[in-house]
Amino acid sequence: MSDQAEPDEAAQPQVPVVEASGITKSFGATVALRDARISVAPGESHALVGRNGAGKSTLVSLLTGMQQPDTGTLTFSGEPAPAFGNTEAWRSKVACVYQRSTVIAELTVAENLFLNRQSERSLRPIRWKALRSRAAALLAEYSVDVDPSVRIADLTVEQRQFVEIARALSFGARFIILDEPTAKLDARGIERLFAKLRHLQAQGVAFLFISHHLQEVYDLCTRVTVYRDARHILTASVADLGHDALVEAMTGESVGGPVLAKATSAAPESTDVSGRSPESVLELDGLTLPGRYEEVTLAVRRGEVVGLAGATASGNVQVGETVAGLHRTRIGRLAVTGRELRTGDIPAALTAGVGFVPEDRHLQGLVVGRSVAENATLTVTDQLGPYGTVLPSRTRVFAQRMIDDLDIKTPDAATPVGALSGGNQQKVVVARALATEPQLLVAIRPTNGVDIKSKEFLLGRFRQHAESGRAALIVSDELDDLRSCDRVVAMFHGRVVGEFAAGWTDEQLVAAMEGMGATHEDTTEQTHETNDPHDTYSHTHDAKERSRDGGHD
Amino acid sequence: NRGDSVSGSAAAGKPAIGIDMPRADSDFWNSYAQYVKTDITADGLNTLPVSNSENDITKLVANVQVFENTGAKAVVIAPQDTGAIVSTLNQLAAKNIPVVSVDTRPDAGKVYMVVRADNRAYGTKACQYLGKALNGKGSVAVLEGDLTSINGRDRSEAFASCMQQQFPGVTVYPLATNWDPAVGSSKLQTLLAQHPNLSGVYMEASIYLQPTLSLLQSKGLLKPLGTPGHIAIISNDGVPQEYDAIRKGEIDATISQPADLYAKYALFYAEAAVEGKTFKPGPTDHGSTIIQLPNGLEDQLPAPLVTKANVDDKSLWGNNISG
Amino acid sequence: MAATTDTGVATTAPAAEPVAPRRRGFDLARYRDLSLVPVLLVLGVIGFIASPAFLTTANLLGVAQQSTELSLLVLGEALILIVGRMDLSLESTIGVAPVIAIWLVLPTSGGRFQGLGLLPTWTAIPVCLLVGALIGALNGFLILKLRLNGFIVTLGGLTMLRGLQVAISQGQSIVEIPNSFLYLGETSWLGAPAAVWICLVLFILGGAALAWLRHGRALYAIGGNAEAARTAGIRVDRITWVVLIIGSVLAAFAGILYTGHYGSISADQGSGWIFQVFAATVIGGVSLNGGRGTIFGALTGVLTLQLVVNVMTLAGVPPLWNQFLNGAIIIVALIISRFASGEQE
Amino acid sequence: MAATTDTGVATTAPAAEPVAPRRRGFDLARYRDLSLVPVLLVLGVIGFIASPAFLTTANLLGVAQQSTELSLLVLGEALILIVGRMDLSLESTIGVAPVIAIWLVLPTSGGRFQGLGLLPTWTAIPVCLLVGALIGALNGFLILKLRLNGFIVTLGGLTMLRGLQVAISQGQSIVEIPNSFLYLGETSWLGAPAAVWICLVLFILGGAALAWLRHGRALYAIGGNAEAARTAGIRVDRITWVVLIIGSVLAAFAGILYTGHYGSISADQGSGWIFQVFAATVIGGVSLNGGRGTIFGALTGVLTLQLVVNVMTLAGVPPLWNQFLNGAIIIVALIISRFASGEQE
Ligand SMILES: Nc1ncnc2c1ncn2[C@@H]1O[C@H](COP(=O)(O)OP(=O)(O)OP(=O)(O)O)[C@@H](O)[C@H]1O
Ligand SMILES: Nc1ncnc2c1ncn2[C@@H]1O[C@H](COP(=O)(O)OP(=O)(O)OP(=O)(O)O)[C@@H](O)[C@H]1O
Ligand SMILES: [Mg+2]
Ligand SMILES: [Mg+2]
Repeated sequence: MSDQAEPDEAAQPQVPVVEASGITKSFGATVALRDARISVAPGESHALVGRNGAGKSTLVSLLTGMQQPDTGTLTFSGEPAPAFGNTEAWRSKVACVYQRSTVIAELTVAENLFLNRQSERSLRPIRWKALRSRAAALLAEYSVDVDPSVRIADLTVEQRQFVEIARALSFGARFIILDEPTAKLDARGIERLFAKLRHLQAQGVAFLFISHHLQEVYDLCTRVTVYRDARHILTASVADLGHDALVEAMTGESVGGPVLAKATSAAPESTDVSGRSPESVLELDGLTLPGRYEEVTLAVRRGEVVGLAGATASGNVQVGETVAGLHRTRIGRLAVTGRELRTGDIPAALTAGVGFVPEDRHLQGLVVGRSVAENATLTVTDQLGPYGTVLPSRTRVFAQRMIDDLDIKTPDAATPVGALSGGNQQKVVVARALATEPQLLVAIRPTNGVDIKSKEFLLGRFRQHAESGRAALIVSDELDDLRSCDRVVAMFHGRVVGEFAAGWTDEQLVAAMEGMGATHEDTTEQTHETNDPHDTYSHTHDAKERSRDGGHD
Repeated sequence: NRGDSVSGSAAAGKPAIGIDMPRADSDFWNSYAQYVKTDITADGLNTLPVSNSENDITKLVANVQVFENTGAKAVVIAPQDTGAIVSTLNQLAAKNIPVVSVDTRPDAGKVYMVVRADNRAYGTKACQYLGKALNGKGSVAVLEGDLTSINGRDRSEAFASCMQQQFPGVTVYPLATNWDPAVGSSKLQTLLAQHPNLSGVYMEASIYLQPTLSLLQSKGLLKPLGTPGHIAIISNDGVPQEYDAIRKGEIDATISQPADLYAKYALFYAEAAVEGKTFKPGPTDHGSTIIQLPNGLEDQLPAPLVTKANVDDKSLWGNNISG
Repeated sequence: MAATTDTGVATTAPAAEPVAPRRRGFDLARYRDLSLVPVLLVLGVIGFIASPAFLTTANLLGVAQQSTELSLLVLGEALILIVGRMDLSLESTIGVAPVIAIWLVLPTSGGRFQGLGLLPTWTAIPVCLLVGALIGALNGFLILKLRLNGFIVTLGGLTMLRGLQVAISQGQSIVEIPNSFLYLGETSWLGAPAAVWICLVLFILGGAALAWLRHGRALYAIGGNAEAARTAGIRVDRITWVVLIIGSVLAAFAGILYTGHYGSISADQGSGWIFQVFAATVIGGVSLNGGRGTIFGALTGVLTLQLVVNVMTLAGVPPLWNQFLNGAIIIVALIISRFASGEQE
Repeated sequence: MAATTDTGVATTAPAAEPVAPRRRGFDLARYRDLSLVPVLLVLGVIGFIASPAFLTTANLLGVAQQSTELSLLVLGEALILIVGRMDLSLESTIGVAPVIAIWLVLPTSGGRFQGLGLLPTWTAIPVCLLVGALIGALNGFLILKLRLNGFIVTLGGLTMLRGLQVAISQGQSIVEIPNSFLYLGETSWLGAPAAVWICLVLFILGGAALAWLRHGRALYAIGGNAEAARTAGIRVDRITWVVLIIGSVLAAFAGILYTGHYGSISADQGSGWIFQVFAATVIGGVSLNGGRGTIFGALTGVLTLQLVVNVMTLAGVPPLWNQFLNGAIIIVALIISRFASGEQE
């Protein structure tokens, strides 16, 4: 990618592929964009960053013709934008991977890939066989191994995301928008995506790339635009803008010291790796959920934040969910604060002192139509009044306490939770989990889609929870999340493959998560750069790239 | 294999008759069904299994088609939709299967015999009774049936035109109810709030009886016949409950729609048709008149007005029904 | 339905700015339950113009009494809709539950309708409610355990139960009604029919439970997002099942009031009511998708429908135009309430 | 409605392992449309045992012809459900569209029913279809532009249109039917009624459009996820509107066939059919939530319902138990098809 032409100076007279200026967009009383602008030159990889709710996705919906700006002008390669509603014309100007899933679960992979262009003309019958083979060819470019005739509903989240990506990139557009495309991918997936993007870059395709992982911005993009509070803050060359300066532009506060909380290496008893003291808040002994994970043995002690690392399909998420009561296991033992816990019974887990932050807040976490107060107190309705009543006054007070405690930005406790920004919605889910003052907090990918500041805050909050004499289990594949843990247990293909005390290096952990750690596990993956699986140097190199924005400091 | 059942082996040799019930959820039609059942046994008729078209003309047509295909030599139906049966009648005529139509007169299409009482006569009789009882003054509510039902419409129209011509001093308040007693009761209640001195009610079917009595009772308006403030009520159908009410003086009269005769003569004409008998217009041996229709004959059975005077008459079907 | 975009202004905009306007939008939403109130006022004015009898106690109490049976069905359906389900069979339960109860308690001879005489007469009301509970439990089993589609199961149930009623009652209306039924249907307390008081109490209880009881609030969570409710430790299936049972018990109780009120049970009692029930519930602001609406809103829906009939009768609308106007008014009411609340659906 | 356990499985299962079992599940799902076929077979066997008349051409053709009108409504409703909407007013459109057409073309004097004589008689069929289109367009306007709740709008529409029909026809049946209607309802082509052929062709066209045309596939996309369909460049509102119009036109056409078939229009033509329509569509595998189901499945639903009536008549079910059995069979069919397809809903 280094040999790619720098469009900046040389292409001064070039017309930008997209130019928007003076864009204002409000939803009712909420102003999502205020006099914002952006300009992307041909062949340029342009990053757009900002905190949750800064207006990035709104800009995307305006640039792709899904919504109409209130004011402002929009041109594509110097021509005015197509009429609103003429979606096909928009499709020819710009392709997009939206932040929200836009595949249709009941339709097959092949059909999703070629939705609305299954046949050349609308009255020509679709040739399904040809369509399937075209789909197979397209997927092969991303080394996604799925049968094109399978329904999307049967795919994993990551496979779905690749279908979305493949679809957007297959339009042959000269300008492509990617709104947080990496949020649902694991390290290897990101690598494959980036390889593909670089390939397209080399062919002169322009990108608008949105991510909360700043390292990705540094890896992929040449220019960056920062939005804050619905406004355009700056546009600069990535090379000229250091990490701290970038974060400062995003947050409006100056940055001092490391951005993310790290485990203090002096964490209490954290070196006593083997001991299973009576102080164990959680004990798993040979727990097995057939087909998902096997013989998982693990202990979390009081005062500890333990990470459970693992890539997609490693089973780490299922282990977390089992502790929270979502799955029933028949083999092995699960005990919380020394008492055995019946699996597959969420209320029992709750009573035993497990708090739970589920993986997908939209699906499992929030009742979107209800208020912040109601959502935040959903787990503690038994504490809000006598005789099974829920007193509105107590609910309000309780919710206000959670709002203050977690610094949730909301007009008031009675606001519907759907009206909050992504980061704040996530905080509400965390509030719901912490409301019971659980002995053990199980948080699955708790910082998914959350901006850098909120991430820092949430991780800090988990540590605080542990330090108040309880414990937390963080199930994640993000190094940032794991770095804040006292101890990290790594899983691969359903088994525990290693345990790392604080002070591990990214390379070690990533290797373990990929099944190349200290343990045997024969990994048959095809990494292009890695010819020799024992070449530690190239591993380290990969891991650096994979480790997201935390790897730079 | 059971194509034909109801009757015993004695009937096995006779040609089969197909019978369809228009519905199973009304008092009148259930009495009819019972009479049909007992008459079949009594007369030793051979019938196909009795079907039920649940007040749906398309089901009726489907059932008749089954009769056709299972070898019916005559068909007895009670089409509540007199238009939509026409094409079926034509089809049956083409196959020389005679049809007896009970209760309604098909708009067109050949019928062997229509067995019914004249529904316009019900309305007129009710009007004349009420007009006299009220001395040609006052106001009456009509709990109308469904506007889409021919019988209901006949009753309403005859009642209204009779009042207009013979008793212009009586104000008529028509209340559409879709044959729903709850709707009837609620509209009557509203009307009573508006016109507390309502002097008469004509109920086009017996289904309104209990709801109306309950309503008047709760309003303190249920005064026995002959006491001041009595609201003159005339009902329609002639089910036993109405006779009880007449005896108690709660209502004045009812019109006996002869379920027993409907059943008896439906089967009688069906059998006659199978045997190839023919009839002519004119008076019959059972106190009725056969009239000529464009598309067949109609035996107009008597529908007597029942008042306190003749309520205990043993020949009224409502006095003979089980229980 | 959510857009591809996000609500971050709240996160980062200066706190003071968005709060004031948003409160307005939110307040409107909070009073969505009241969106039929303007419609009711309009109807009141029309009624007043149409006839001086409209504003009399007798007329208004009459409307209230006529609303009782429907309103109980609406109460049950509203609860079921809020928890995210549907029950069409309520319209048959209102008829079949009393018929079964009466069949079990009536003596084997004597009356025109012969019962089984299995139970003493005083048990009529408890047995009727029990039958309702059984129907609800059966629906719950088919929907929650066999995971059949609720709409179609209860549609089948509607037909089947109505057929059962026809079969048991032999299609006749039953006039031998136990005194306990008649008492509830006919007595007045403090100048108003007992049934009106009972309904009022049940609505208040229902409304209070939804507003202030833990398990009541759970209905909204389940209807809003059953999966999220489950991960929050709410026993989703159990509560849904209980709500289905409560709905059927309320329908059975409506059947008791109906039977007492009209002094008889006809074989098609309640037939066709389910449309009215849905119309009332949905124009009253309860969402068909679950998780939204209130008992009070549903009550305004019932009153709207009943007032329409009342006003049309008072105004002497010709019978031929009755039904047309009825439908037209439902649509107009929907439009008014849509614009009054400023929200969709 | 997926349980949490399932979600997890799909998200994270090792790629290689689940492929085999998953493929099986998928194949079953592909044949979900066929899930009523066992039910039809069972009914066939029962019919055969019940009466030798069952398997005669006359009987089976009779069933086919009786299915035509309902099947057209089902075709329309299936399309509307697949695109994620609902239309209850179809049951009134089947009556009101022909009535309006006949009213416009019949002379002002002569027959029992007086029309306006505004248009020549040959326009009856096109006018009828046009009325259907207008009704669909109006529904579309209220649902898509005013964003009113579709269920309740079309419920209001159902009442209003039925009322309109009663008002126009004065509640009477109309027997003065244009010959074009009669022709379609009565002719036979190649030994089978014309209506059967026409329906067959329409079903094949509909099925083919849904299977092989881009715009047909768009229905599934919209019903599955309207927002996602929009991002793929599908004109969601326009297509939905067109589908609503097509549904109403099909209902109007069903009205033509009905009128021709039965030789008259009664004021309650089609009354109560919407339950049947939903029952047939949903047991035929079309999802009420949109995006799932096929035309062929819907057709098996219609045939199931009609065969049930046919077999019950042939078997001589006592009239009093008719309705009960009808409902019970719907539920049993649902259970059989649920377990035959191995899927929920
Ligand atoms: N009707 C609406 N009213 C108010 N806010 C809305 C509405 N629709 C969408 N939003 C906002 O848009 C966002 C929808 O977003 P989305 O799920 O993309 O955000 P997110 O929470 O960041 O998602 P992700 O978890 O995928 O990152 C919500 O956060 C919400 O604030
Ligand atoms: N459909 C909508 N209705 C109301 N408000 C909306 C809607 N969509 C977005 N918003 C508002 O617009 C603001 C900007 O949201 P946007 O989704 O653009 O943020 P974002 O920068 O993409 O955030 P994130 O990083 O969480 O994805 C949010 O405050 C949200 O409240
Ligand atoms: Mg966004
Ligand atoms: Mg986000």
